[in-house]
Amino acid sequence: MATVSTDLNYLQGKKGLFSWIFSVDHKRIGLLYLYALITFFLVGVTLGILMRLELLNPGKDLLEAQTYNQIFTLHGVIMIFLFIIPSIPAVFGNFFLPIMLGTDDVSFPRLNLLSWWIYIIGAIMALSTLIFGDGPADTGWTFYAPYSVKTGTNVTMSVLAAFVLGFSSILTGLNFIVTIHRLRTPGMTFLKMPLFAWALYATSWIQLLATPIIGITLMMIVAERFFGVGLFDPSIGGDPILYQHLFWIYSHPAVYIMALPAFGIISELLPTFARRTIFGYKAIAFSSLAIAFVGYFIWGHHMFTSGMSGTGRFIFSILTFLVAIPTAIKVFNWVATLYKGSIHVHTPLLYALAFIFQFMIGGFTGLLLGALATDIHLHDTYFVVGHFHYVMFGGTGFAFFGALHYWFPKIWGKMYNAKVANTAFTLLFIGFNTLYFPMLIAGLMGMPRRYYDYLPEFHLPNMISTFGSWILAVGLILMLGNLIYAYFKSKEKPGRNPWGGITLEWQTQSPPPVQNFDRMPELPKNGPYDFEHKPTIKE
Amino acid sequence: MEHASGFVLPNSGHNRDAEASKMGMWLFLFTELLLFGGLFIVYMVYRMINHEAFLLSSFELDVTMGTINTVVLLVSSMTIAMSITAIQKGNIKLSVNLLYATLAAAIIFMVIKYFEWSSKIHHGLFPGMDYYESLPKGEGLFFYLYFFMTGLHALHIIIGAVIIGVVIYRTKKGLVTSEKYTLTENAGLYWHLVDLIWIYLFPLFYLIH
Amino acid sequence: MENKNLHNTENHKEHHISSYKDHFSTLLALLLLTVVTVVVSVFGADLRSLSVATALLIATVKVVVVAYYFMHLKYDMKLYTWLVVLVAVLFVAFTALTSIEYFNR
Amino acid sequence: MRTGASTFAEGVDLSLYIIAGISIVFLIGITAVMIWFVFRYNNKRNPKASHIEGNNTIEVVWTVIPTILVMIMFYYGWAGFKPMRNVPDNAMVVKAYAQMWKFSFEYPDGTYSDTLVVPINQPVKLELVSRDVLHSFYVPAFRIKEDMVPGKDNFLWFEATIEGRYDVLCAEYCGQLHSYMLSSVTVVPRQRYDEWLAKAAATGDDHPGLAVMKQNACFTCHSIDGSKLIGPSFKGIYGKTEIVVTDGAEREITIDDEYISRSIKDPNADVVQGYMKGLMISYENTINDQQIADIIEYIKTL
Ligand code: HEA
Ligand code: HEA
Ligand code: HEC
Ligand code: CUA
Ligand SMILES: [Cu+2]
Repeated sequence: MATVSTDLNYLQGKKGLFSWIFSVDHKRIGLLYLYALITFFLVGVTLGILMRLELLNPGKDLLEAQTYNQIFTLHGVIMIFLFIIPSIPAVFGNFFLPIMLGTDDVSFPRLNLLSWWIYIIGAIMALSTLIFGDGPADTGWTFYAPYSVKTGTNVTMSVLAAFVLGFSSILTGLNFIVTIHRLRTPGMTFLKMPLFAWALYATSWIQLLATPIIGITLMMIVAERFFGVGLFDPSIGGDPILYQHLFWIYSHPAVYIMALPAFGIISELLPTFARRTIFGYKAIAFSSLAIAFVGYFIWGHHMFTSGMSGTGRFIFSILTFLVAIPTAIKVFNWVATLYKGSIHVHTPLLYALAFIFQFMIGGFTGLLLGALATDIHLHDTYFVVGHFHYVMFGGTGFAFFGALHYWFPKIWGKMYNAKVANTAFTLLFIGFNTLYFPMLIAGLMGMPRRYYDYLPEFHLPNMISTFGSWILAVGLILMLGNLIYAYFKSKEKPGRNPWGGITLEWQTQSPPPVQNFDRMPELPKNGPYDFEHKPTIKE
Repeated sequence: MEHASGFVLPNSGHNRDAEASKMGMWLFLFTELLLFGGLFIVYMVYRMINHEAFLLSSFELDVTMGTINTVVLLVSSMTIAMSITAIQKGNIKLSVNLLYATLAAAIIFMVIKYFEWSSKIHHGLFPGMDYYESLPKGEGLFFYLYFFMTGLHALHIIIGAVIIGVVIYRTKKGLVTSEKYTLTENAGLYWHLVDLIWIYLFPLFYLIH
Repeated sequence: MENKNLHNTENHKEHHISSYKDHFSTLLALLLLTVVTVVVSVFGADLRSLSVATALLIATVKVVVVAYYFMHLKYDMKLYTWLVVLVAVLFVAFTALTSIEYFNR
Repeated sequence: MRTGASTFAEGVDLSLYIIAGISIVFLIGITAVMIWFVFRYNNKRNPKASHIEGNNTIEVVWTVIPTILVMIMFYYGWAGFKPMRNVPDNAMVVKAYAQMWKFSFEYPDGTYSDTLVVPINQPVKLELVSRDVLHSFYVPAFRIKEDMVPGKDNFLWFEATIEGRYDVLCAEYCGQLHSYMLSSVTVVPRQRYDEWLAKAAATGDDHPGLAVMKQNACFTCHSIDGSKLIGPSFKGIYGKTEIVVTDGAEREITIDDEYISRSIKDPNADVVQGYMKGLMISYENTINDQQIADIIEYIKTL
């Protein structure tokens, strides 16, 4: 076993565009996803800023009503299907899952590349509506029938894009499940697997078993637009509410596709920066499975006012509350992990703490939406918009940024400026809450969502919210700028293990060699977070 | 894969792992099941709210043809299962012939389906046609779903047939052997899935009297 | 070099090879079930809702037979059987929840 | 939260306070503990970490307590919601129609109105009808909301408790002017209500065609003064020639009785150039031939 490695790292070796876009190396594919994701995220975020500008004051400011409607739809489609659903699994899952399991790639490397290509094709389809056809869909990302069947905008293409993107998601999930079953290094049993891998495992099952349903549902919308017979048209015996059922059978579980990987990230960050074993490993691991499982049965909470039967509302509401419990278990265990640790405060930890705080707000607002009486009032208001931005952006988005800062030195073997990173974090945190908290207030006051224009009484919260979006924008630009600067200019070599982490990726070089490891990875004695018996890592 | 510094990771994504391929195939089958599952839910709900209409419409379908097709698919399921046995025992020729038999069954199925569909279309029952538009409430949905679901199923038959073609080709070239027959196994799994779905489609459309 | 993955905690030891005869018997069973289901629904048409239930029940039995013997579930790792059960449970739950909703409209 | 002006407000607000109350306690508590730990167990103060792997008792405790709490939350949510689906027998029934992008109401005596006026302390049942796509009838002050689904008989009911005028908003996205789909509900004493109804019922002296068009909300999309809204203006269109798109091909037509009638019954057959297909719905089943004739007569006068 050589101590000094002669392996090329994955960034060296073959150069040139084609060596990347046809690479079957999971690390390169992870980065391909990252670059694509960030691009789409910036498009989505710019649309978000535009919406906020329009909503700064009541009345028409800079957009037409129709344009606004198309913008929020595209914003939703991009953010959901192009950014947040793939985000953590496709980027960090791809890059780190095999390394954390002590293997050299996923089970089906070529399938992995295919997933990326499908993703890109889907993305191009979604964005093509900006240029071709009759403009982007104006239906909201939910594509509710019958409006989505009637409107003249290019719904067909957007829907097909979502369909194609679903395939990519399914294939990634499939690949991860098989990888986790087949490629763990000997000695790493399921219960010695890092929690990030557990989270991805649960996520992959949702991707695999929920996505087909939306696939077929969206195909029905496409068929409707071609044959126009009215599959959801009551006059021939159909039912528009059935569309909603099918849509949410997928899309509720999908919110856990967004959330679970983020939980996984937090479960990695906390033990590393507290330098101690995680509190309640099994509870955290199994609660992921519990969330995934229960999450399948609560889709009806998006339809409390749709005219569902009373029994339906009762059952879905009670099940919705049940899903809060495994999440609560996670939060408590995370906080307990900080107890008697030896905490090193670095940028990634700040993101993790902000995650917990913001996700709690998101989760608690979710409870208000899950209760029948309050949801009747709050459904389809800005309260819901506030809720999901808190969980998706304040939760998953922040976890994504945290992961980016955590693994940045590992991925590129460089280090960013910590001071700037912390400043950017502060701006993001303040901006985020200024942007979204007033939305909760506006929602309580009764401002419906998907509103191009609003009554004067909602002016104040909207104004504050728009100010917040500017702070957030500055923070985001600063954060990205800092990382990009570090990528090009940083001279600092962080070494193998800058944070004192324990999972296997910290035992290899930064950046990792093509084969992932330059020496045999060594498992800690008692489980993945056994900081007491941490293997010594020589440079 | 061997590493530059001279050690081999015990489990590797670049190694041949027959079990992994099979597991991947099973997982893929699950997604297919749920794809049809969505349609079955639509079918169930619409049947529930248009009970009589669905009943009436189902009389329009030809039970004899449906039954023949069921038998054809079941036989083909057996032939492909036997083909796996053959390859496992090293009997390449028999394996290929059994695959041909399966392929033949696929073609027979499609031919029968063609006649069924064309007689329906002849009656104007295809969504969008004049007669279809004039159907009473609920009956249109039945035929819509009939075409959508059997159509999707037929698409799977075609894909399955292509896959079987590939297996035949590769077996003949000696790429599939009694040691390495994952391809045949996976093709078999896929083909059985097509059969499974038909097993439900058949009673739901033809037999609900 | 043909190296297989060493990781074998989930591998099972021997590959079972089903005989041609077994396959043929399976087919016979399936054909028999097909005959039963056609007979029940065509000639027992007055049973109506009962015949729906029986038709679906027989279909399920057929599916289990196909999965168990043709698809080799019987001889594969138990994991696959569990996963199939999981998928079935999930699907049944989807339909059950949806139909509860519609029945109580 | 704005003032609650219906009998439901109490139940809804109570569940809101309970859930929000428990949540805020947890939010502040957990955040405080978290920050305290980061401070107290900072590596400078606590250089050596203790490796506590977990504790089953405490896991059980923090599983059971939230379970109880969420069941309490669920209960209040359910209790506040339940009366919303039980309409009292003495409720006055009003039909509420929605179409892109306008609400209208039909009173028991057949009177039509764009806004809703109801007597105070009187249960009112609204039968919700949508003529085209999904809409949602939302009165924040009453804490009520229910979707208006085409082809489905949805309903809601309320009993107003405070006099005043309250916003009615459409809460389900329904296309371009969704945010302008507003109306209002005015709560008045019984006597004022009767007076209002009597006045509203008296037929106005509108042109019969105009009346039909008002009733069917044609003017949300068509103007009579030449300005372009969602659809073409009616001003001076009779007898004009224009370009329409039929089955994807452009052709020139002259606007005559037959064309107008077809535009109302099957608007998407010929789509006027420059306008979007699919917006206007067919009125074949809502407007009869006599009424169409009235409309044509009226359009001729413009
Ligand atoms: C990442 C995505 C994500 C996540 C994780 C969640 C999590 C939850 N969501 Fe959310 N939700 C969305 C994304 C998400 N949601 C989106 C995108 C929409 C809108 C879609 C659209 O219409 O466009 C939506 C809409 C939505 C609705 C429909 C609102 C409406 O349209 O009327 C409801 C209703 O029940 C709901 C509920 C919940 C609940 C109960 C949770 C729970 O899982 C939350 C659980 C978490 C906690 C409870 C906090 C942590 C717990 C503790 C700190 C312990 C203490 C706890 C107790 C004492 C109970 N969500
Ligand atoms: C992960 C998901 C995600 C994220 C991150 C965001 C981010 C943002 N969203 Fe998002 N939003 C959704 C998901 C998301 N959204 C979804 C699913 C919907 C529902 C859609 C529907 O109803 O169908 C929605 C709806 C929605 C609405 C409601 C629209 C309506 O109902 O009328 C609003 C309104 O303000 C809004 C605003 C914003 C803003 C201001 C941001 C901000 O975070 C943006 C912050 C912006 C910046 C930080 C800018 C930084 C950078 C630049 C300006 C530089 C750009 C540079 C280049 C391009 C080179 N969003
Ligand atoms: C939701 C918006 C909307 C409503 C409500 C609406 N229309 Fe239209 N209408 C349109 C649009 C858009 C067009 C142009 C496209 C087309 O021809 O379909 C149009 C076209 C027409 C035309 C043809 C005009 C021309 O210049 O050729 C007539 C006539 C007409 N509408 C009558 C009516 C009547 C009568 C009503 C009410 C009973 C009505 N419309 C309600 C949107 C609407
Ligand atoms: Cu009507 Cu929104
Ligand atoms: Cu949900």
